[in-house]
Amino acid sequence: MQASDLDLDLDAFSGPFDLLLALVLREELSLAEVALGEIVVAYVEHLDREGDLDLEAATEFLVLIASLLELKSRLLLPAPEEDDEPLLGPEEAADELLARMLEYRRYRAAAGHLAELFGTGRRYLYRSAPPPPELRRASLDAARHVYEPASLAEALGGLLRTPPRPDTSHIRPTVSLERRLGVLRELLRRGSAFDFDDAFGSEDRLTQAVTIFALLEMHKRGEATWEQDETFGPIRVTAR
Amino acid sequence: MSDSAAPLEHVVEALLFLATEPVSTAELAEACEASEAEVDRAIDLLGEVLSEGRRGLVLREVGGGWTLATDPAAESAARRLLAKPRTPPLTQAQAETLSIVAYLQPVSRPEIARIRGVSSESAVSTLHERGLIEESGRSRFGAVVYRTTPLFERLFGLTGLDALPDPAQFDPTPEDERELRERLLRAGEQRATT
Amino acid sequence: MSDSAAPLEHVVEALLFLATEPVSTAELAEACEASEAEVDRAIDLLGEVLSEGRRGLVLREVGGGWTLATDPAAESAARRLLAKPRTPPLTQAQAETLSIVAYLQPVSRPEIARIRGVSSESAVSTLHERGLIEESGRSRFGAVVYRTTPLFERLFGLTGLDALPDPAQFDPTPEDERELRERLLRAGEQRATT
Repeated sequence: MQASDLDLDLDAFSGPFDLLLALVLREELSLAEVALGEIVVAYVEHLDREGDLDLEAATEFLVLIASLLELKSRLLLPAPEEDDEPLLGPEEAADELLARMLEYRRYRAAAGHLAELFGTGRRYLYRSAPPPPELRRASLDAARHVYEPASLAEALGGLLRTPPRPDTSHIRPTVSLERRLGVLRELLRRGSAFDFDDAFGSEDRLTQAVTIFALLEMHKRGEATWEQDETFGPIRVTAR
Repeated sequence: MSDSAAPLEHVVEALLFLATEPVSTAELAEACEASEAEVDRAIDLLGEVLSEGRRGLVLREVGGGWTLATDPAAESAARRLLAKPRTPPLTQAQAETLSIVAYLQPVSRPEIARIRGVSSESAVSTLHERGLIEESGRSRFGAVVYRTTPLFERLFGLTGLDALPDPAQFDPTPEDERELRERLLRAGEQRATT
Repeated sequence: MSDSAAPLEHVVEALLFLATEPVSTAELAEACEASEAEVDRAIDLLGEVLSEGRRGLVLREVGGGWTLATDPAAESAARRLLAKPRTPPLTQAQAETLSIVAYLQPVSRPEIARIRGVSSESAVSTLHERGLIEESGRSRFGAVVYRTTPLFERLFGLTGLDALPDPAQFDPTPEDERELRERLLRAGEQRATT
């Protein structure tokens, strides 16, 4: 499925994603009213249902949602102070956008032309049978000195080289949000509440951080809530 | 000409039948021990006999040389005989990626992605698998760069890369461009004031 | 007949052009969705056009089927076109494979693969096709072994195999006393495990 076909049922809008985009671009719908988080949730749920991930479609979705986010952040944030780092003025921004659109348009149109050529060209079929071997055998008389013998010695030298063992010290185990969500849900299934430090105090910082993210996500979805009576005090997580 | 008895256009037809790749006029002249002008004349004669609808074969100029192909009218029978499925048409993503490679070659994946605005990994690998593009070295930054293949020219019926139309012809007119720019500008200003 | 517009003899000609083996009347009839009698008539018509001396191609009946062949008059020109050694620049894979064969000959495919750390089928077949290497028997284990050809020596301007340059100047550890073959195999195995 294309990201544009994603069906949305939001507070401010209900219908396919591409219609939402069109309305936003035509400024018939204010982005300020649209909860972009809900779109992401709808898409993630759609992926869940679908089971397998279409990379092309997922990429398209990411690009679209990223541009919406960028647009919305500009809407919501105050205009930069005069002496802030120089952002592009509206004129330059329009020019830059225009240049990129024109470049893309050019190749999209050329693509249409190529697709047409291909449609015609693929109806011609070519012979692929090799000529009889007796006609093919290269004749010694026609052969000239074209290759440098040193290239052989060089290639051989390369094969005598053994690579140093790659340095893997920088590779760190990855922590996935999905897996942390799984761990949290499992904990809450077993008891209805737990203490964050008891459960995750011994994990490394990255794991702890991603677990907090997962908690935020669960809070948003209404799966869990937590309380902390004082700063740096114990965090009590409860299922809802 | 050494094969004294046979007219040059017959010899040329035989050579094009045997060769698996397009053959240039110069190569034909050398093989036939004839001048390029003589080969040109023979090609003209052959092209008349082997024009579309006249016989089962047609003479085509593609990929920098001459080659024989079957008349499109025989396509479906040929696919039945060879049990070959029809080659699928290009997807939009593939066609766009291919046009960028064709016009800008050598070009790297990141460049393609920048122009298309989306990652183009899967289009690049499909085009590569279908033999339409190939690696042609690395850019200054170490990214693999791509170019089109002779097969591309053959399948698209191009005599060479210079037979691609000037892409500027696809650009909008100056009026359209001005209007587009004004619309963008207005949108930007409205955004700035909200 | 499904390709309604085209006369059957044109379609038959196209099919015989594409097929790598002789095609029987029955197979032609099936592919053309025509009766065998119709195909017979088409073959008759085609045979008239493609009889010796009429064009560059001739229709032949061989091995229970029909096939197109070139007119014998074109043979010497074909030899000049096709027997020219093809010498595009060697790819890295081809240069490595060729250097292994040149310095270690005779050498088998599995040995080449072990030294290069990757299967080298396509490099071996290209070098073989271009006439730079040839089969020279079988190893103790039954694998085909390769050696370089006289064409190889000619294309590299070598007076003989003993004129191959000493690899010492490109050797990272020239002090290593072990035999070249053993060192290459050892290095290849190390590369494979990293």
